[in-house]
Amino acid sequence: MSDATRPEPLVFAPKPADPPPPSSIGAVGWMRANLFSSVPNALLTFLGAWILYVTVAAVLDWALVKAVWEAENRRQCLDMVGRAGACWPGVAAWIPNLIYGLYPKDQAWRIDLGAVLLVAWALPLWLPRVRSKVAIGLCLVLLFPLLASYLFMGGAKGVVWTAAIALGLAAFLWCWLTALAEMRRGISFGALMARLLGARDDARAARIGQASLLALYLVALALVLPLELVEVPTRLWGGLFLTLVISGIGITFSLPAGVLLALGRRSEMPLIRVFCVTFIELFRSVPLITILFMFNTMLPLFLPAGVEVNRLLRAIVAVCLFASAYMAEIVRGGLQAIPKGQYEAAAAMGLGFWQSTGFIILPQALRIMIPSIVGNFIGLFKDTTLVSIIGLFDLLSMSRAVGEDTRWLGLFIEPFFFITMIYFVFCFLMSQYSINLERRLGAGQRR
Amino acid sequence: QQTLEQVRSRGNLNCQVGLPTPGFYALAANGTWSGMDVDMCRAVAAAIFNDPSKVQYQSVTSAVRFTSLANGESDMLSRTTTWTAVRDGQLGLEFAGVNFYDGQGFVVPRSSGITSARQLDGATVCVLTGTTTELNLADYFRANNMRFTAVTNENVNVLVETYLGGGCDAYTNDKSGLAARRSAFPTPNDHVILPETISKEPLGPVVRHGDNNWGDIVRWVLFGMIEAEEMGVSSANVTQMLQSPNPGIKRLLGTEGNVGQGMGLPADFMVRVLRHVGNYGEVYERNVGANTPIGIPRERSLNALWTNGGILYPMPFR
Amino acid sequence: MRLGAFVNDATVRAIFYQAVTFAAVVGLIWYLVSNTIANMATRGMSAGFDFLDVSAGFNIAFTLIPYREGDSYLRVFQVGIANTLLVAVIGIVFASALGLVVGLARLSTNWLIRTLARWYVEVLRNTPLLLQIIAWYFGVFNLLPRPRESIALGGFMWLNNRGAYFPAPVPQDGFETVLGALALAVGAAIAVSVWARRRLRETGRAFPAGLVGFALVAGVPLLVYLALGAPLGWNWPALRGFNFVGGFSVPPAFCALVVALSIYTSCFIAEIVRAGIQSVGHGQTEAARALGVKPSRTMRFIILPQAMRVIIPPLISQYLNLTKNSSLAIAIGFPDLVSVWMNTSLNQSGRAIPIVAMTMGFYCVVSLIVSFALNAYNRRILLRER
Amino acid sequence: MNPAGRSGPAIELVGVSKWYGTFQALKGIDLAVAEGERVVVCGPSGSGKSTMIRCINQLERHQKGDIRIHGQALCGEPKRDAPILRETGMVFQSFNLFPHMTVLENCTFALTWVRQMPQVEAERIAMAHLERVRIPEQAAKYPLQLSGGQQQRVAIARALCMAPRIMLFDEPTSALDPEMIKEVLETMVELASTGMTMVVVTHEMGFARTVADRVVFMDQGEIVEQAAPADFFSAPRYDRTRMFLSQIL
Amino acid sequence: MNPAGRSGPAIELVGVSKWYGTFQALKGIDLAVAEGERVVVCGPSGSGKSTMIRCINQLERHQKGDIRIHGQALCGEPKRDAPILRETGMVFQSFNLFPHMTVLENCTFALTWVRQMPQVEAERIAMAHLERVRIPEQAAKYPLQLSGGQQQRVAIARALCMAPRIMLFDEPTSALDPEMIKEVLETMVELASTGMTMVVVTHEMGFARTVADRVVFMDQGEIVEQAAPADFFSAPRYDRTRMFLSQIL
Ligand SMILES: Nc1ncnc2c1ncn2[C@@H]1O[C@H](COP(=O)(O)OP(=O)(O)OP(=O)(O)O)[C@@H](O)[C@H]1O
Ligand SMILES: Nc1ncnc2c1ncn2[C@@H]1O[C@H](COP(=O)(O)OP(=O)(O)OP(=O)(O)O)[C@@H](O)[C@H]1O
Ligand SMILES: [Mg+2]
Ligand SMILES: [Mg+2]
Repeated sequence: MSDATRPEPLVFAPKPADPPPPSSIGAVGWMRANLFSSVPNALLTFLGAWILYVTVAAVLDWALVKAVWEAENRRQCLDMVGRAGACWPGVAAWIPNLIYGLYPKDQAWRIDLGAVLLVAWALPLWLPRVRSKVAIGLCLVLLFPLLASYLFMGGAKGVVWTAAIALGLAAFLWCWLTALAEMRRGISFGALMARLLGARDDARAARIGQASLLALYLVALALVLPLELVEVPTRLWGGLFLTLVISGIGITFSLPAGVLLALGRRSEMPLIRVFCVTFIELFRSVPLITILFMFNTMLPLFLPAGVEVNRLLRAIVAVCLFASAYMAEIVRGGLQAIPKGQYEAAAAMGLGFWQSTGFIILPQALRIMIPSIVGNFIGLFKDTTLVSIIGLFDLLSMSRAVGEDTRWLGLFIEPFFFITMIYFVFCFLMSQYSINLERRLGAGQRR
Repeated sequence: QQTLEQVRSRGNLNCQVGLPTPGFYALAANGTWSGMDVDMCRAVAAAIFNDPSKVQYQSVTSAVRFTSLANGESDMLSRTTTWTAVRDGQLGLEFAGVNFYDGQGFVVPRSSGITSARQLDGATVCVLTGTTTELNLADYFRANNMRFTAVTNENVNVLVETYLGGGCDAYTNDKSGLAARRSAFPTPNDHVILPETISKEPLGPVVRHGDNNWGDIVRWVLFGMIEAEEMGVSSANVTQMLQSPNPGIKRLLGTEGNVGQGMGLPADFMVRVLRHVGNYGEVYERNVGANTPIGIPRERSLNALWTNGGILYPMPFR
Repeated sequence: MRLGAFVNDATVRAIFYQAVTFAAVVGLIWYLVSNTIANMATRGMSAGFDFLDVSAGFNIAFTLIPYREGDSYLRVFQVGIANTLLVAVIGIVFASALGLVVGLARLSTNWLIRTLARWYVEVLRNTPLLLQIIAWYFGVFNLLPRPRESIALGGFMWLNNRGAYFPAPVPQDGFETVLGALALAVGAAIAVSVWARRRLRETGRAFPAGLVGFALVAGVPLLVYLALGAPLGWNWPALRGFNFVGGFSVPPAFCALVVALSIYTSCFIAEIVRAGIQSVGHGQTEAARALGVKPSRTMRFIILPQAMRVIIPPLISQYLNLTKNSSLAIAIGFPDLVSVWMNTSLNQSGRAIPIVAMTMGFYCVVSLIVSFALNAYNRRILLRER
Repeated sequence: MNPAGRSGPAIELVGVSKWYGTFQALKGIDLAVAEGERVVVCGPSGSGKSTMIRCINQLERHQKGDIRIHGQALCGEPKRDAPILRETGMVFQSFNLFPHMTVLENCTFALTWVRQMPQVEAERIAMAHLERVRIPEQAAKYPLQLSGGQQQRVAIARALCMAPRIMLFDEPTSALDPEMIKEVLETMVELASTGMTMVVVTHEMGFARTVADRVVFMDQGEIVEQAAPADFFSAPRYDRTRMFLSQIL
Repeated sequence: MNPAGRSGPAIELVGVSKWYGTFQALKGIDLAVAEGERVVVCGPSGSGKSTMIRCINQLERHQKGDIRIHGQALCGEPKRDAPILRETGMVFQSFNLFPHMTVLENCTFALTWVRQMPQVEAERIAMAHLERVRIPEQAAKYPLQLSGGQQQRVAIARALCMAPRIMLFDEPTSALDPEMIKEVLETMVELASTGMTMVVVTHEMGFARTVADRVVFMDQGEIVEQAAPADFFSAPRYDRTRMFLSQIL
């Protein structure tokens, strides 16, 4: 059939779109669809609004409207508003303690510096065009503690510790130099040095790269050697700082331990499997508080007479073991999500067990696990409140000490409210971050 | 000598106190400790180092205080601990004396109209757990054939809040604590402390069992402080008193004889204690006396000197 | 044989690794045990269970099973377990109900309800449970009126800041007969529902089996009860002296604990329920609607059965979490196992090792039982899948 | 045009408009499908085919215009529309079988719970329809154990069990592999031969040629043109239609 | 028969048996593949084709019989078999690329970690092979950003990078859409023309006809018949083979 026999086609002109009926758009439409779509729905709306009003208004009234902002001691607050409004000056006076614990306040800059270092170290992970993010992240997790431990504890540093601190500092410098080099030139720090020094061949470039790392280490060592910090015993650590230290160590330790336990649980060697399963199930089935109790009262019994284990360390050991058991289950979930074909492909290419686990399986599994890991971290962070029960001066214990201060005797609700807010803000930000990550990862999986 | 050597080589004294409690081991917003029991620690440190600040305070819950001392974490325990036979005999502890005679009492709302503990049959009582108070309370009610319901907690503030909210009819604790707590109530005058004292609570510093010398040091620092008050030696006049002809004072201040020698302390260790910390009376007035927020009057109380009608009776310093 | 081949043999290597692990674990345990024995000897502590029949001597604020100050430590242990289980069971019931409601509210078409539910979850999930328990205790239960101004609920429950009071039943002679009648009625109700289901299958006519069953279960024992002249006394709580006396009561700490645990756990359950329901594709709802099935039946027969497979495993682990979290009772002094046993008893008796071991043993047993049940369930739904 | 001899069309759409937010997905659709007529709807992706068919079944509520099924208008009130909508059965692109029920239970479920039919009777009917789509031997299996083609045939049987007088199909074959498409289309051709009213959204032009009484072509929420398949394929009137046909044939 | 002029076959299976639990998946397979020979293995589903090819590569351990690669027997001990197995490369049905590495990294990874080659050298080799399968421009992308056909070609390049003398393919095209099958088969034909020893499990009989030196037909864990493709397709000797061919052609 040829075109000649066909009539000239009509041209299809689409109708212009009408505006939707007013009741289905705009504020009215939105309210009809979302608040008053039916009678029960409308009732629910009123109920919800009422609940919202009652709770929020009561809290605001106490915490802001009727609150006392300036007073010498609690008696003055009580004389002004009784207990109808919050008495904030007591909390304000204790804020340094709530944050740093009994850490000597003239040394508190060390904690601040530690926090700044941590943030600065993590910053390149969010910068675009930085390629060595994995290396920087690993450095951060593994080597930041070296630097931070001395910064926070201070005291005499032996040869080994000095070397370790210098390693931490060198790693920090390397991370930033690499990040800068990659952002400006798109090449790593070593390669940049090689290029600046005009290396002619690859072997020479590699050698220059190594030499520059060594030089960096020497620089760091030179910086560290004259550094002298007063010792601050861990029993003075407390407040938010302590809470962060415990949960931070808990998470960094539990990740590798959890990986090992999870691999052990999947191992084909029955004894190792049994050991890992027993450990995981035992620690997962009892409350953290009993583990803390046990370590607090029994660890000294377990160790030879005279060996004294720092109380903070005991709590940290308990938290680490507990967190590892949970992490092991998360990792197991991640490992299970990796298709068998990945193992087979790795085996077919001649990779051994540790190579295929370390380079093929774990990187993929970890990526899937990130949201759960963040979730675990939130849980751990909240659980650190339990160390107050064994008498460590974490945020919660510190908030109780406010009410034992002779000036603020009995001030109990306000510091409590204050630290609840701190916990909420931290946990909420983390959970939002994890939800975000989950969404991004989900999008990545769908190409 | 073991503990003393450890303390000397460490360069400071590990002194265990409790969770902050006004008057006895209070923590201020600037992070410093003060109080009766804290001064006990400072006195021992002063005796050893001539520097009362060489103390590391360990603040531990009452639940683990004895373990923490027994396993060597702390050198002495100075935290309103009641001297009982079981503790002294079975827990591997040694009581070094009494620095405060206390007794358990009750506080009730004035509006309840209660004037005697005998009227508390059927009441709900707020009581600290893990302490002798908990056991005394049960004993008292059983002995008087009365019934009660206990509201227990480890945290005094929780109990006080519960009491103030009406969650219990009475709050019981050592009377020293009751007065201080009452003073911090929104309306102190609406509450009364009942006259009964239902237990004997001799509170004092504790050391590990087995190191007698260390026990002697703590004990005689304590006795020395009381003796000093009895003899009228205080931080203000201790320098002049070095010239005092009184043989008792001379022995106390080490200008004659050498009491400290046997314990591994210098002869003038009490001079150091008195200069830096003061005598018992000063410590008392500074921390819990009538002019402090705690406000426990001393006259005619058990904690007055035996010469003033109390039972503070230091062993002779010779 | 050549050593190299020996070392390279996978089986030999596996045995070697296992032997090393085994030796390390056994060595560690031996080391710890020997240290402990030595330490206990020097401190004059004893590890035996002989203290269990010693009189404990302290008062316990709330006991589900009878207890007096003179009772033994073993009894204290039992009291602790009973209290913990009570909190766990009641908490689980409330948490599930609340979690379901909030989970459904998260999916509501009403924006305000959806948003409120979201913030309910966000706020409560992101603050430590310990703080929440304390907050409930002081923020609500300690603020209830004093005994004299108790809130009377329906004339059989009183609420004040000392707790909640109910009348306690006191069975008298002949009450066994009523119980027997109850058992018979339950049997009859089951028979009716079986018959009704068969009738529905065969004739398509529904029979109100639920209603009839309820009438049977409620009515028959009631008739027998009345016929026998009401052989059940009630111990009514009465305001005498300081407080209500008699009846059955739970202290405010219990209420605060149960409420806090239920609410905290309900956030996690809500998220599980939501995820479970969302895991059932929208297509299922549409297909059911296209067949003319009512929304309520769609939920019951189509959505929930499918969502359940996704919901059950994490739900069970939340139940376990709730049970474990009940140990935070210590913060407000409710005498659960950890508080009354691992804290008070340990303190007063000083027997750290047996007490810690018994506490952990209890939690392990609970967790093992639940895990077995869960695995059995998982196997069953796996079978149904294919 | 009206084989069953009844008065009025089986489905009638008058000026039906539908908005998603401010986006107008249907722009005043007018369409009448006579009893026993077989209409194939085609058009480019996003032209509103699914939306239209889902409006007929009230899975989406339209905001303007009227939809009448056998002369009875839908009012948007689920309770009152239910008896009218029982006349329609729907088959989805992604089958939407209930995976936790066997094939037989899938088919009897609505019969027992909506029609209140005795189980035995329901099973008889279900088996009859499963035989009609030629998979009676799969009755005891679960949907996920079947191939895609078999699943779609179960979905058709399930819809048929409710004895609808109108069947709506929304791209019933587009999620299937080529061999399976064949078996499902054969089932549909057989069904058409029984004189059932059918509205089929599909791109299978072979099916349209053999079975359809009319082909409706949609674009941008409008019906551009409709014609008997012979005319539609040989002499489309609009340039838009021609372009579309040149692409998919 | 032996282009490389070496003695002995490239692959030799003698009486190889394999059990999964009590189920015998391979029943004493005897097969010799000469250097440079291209063998296509076909047979119904479950006949043991995959199992055989995976035994050659030791992804599954056989329990009886011997497997020799270039005359060296496999002993089942990973460490000792590793150098022998380096002679083989494998391409899977589901590609099994590493999704967290770029295409280039996928190819260089084993070179650097198994062959301990400098990165630069490895990248040079990888690019050469990516060019050979004609996707050098995709080197910096991640596998999930590629189409199935492209992914399979990357998988082939990745296997080739290790310079194996034998390539094993397990249904390399069965997860692909028709157009993509074509591009992968072309790549394989090209590869065959270089004289590489190849064992290919496939149902693509067109490929078998053009490329294979020999077609092996398996059923129920046994080799039923093997012949040059011309003979195999035109005159199968067994009825089992005939039936199979009638189904798939
Ligand atoms: N739930 C919805 N919310 C918003 N827009 C929608 C929704 N469903 C459909 N649309 C839009 O309405 C228009 C018509 O969609 P419809 O699904 O009816 O198209 P279609 O013709 O069936 O296309 P296809 O062939 O891809 O299935 C599209 O532009 C689509 O993006
Ligand atoms: N891991 C295993 N465990 C138990 N049985 C298995 C396993 N892998 C394969 N089998 C069984 O061994 C037999 C041979 O399987 P194989 O995968 O080699 O078949 P195939 O010829 O490759 O089939 P297909 O064409 O479907 O891939 C089959 O009956 C299969 O069910
Ligand atoms: Mg569509
Ligand atoms: Mg196969």
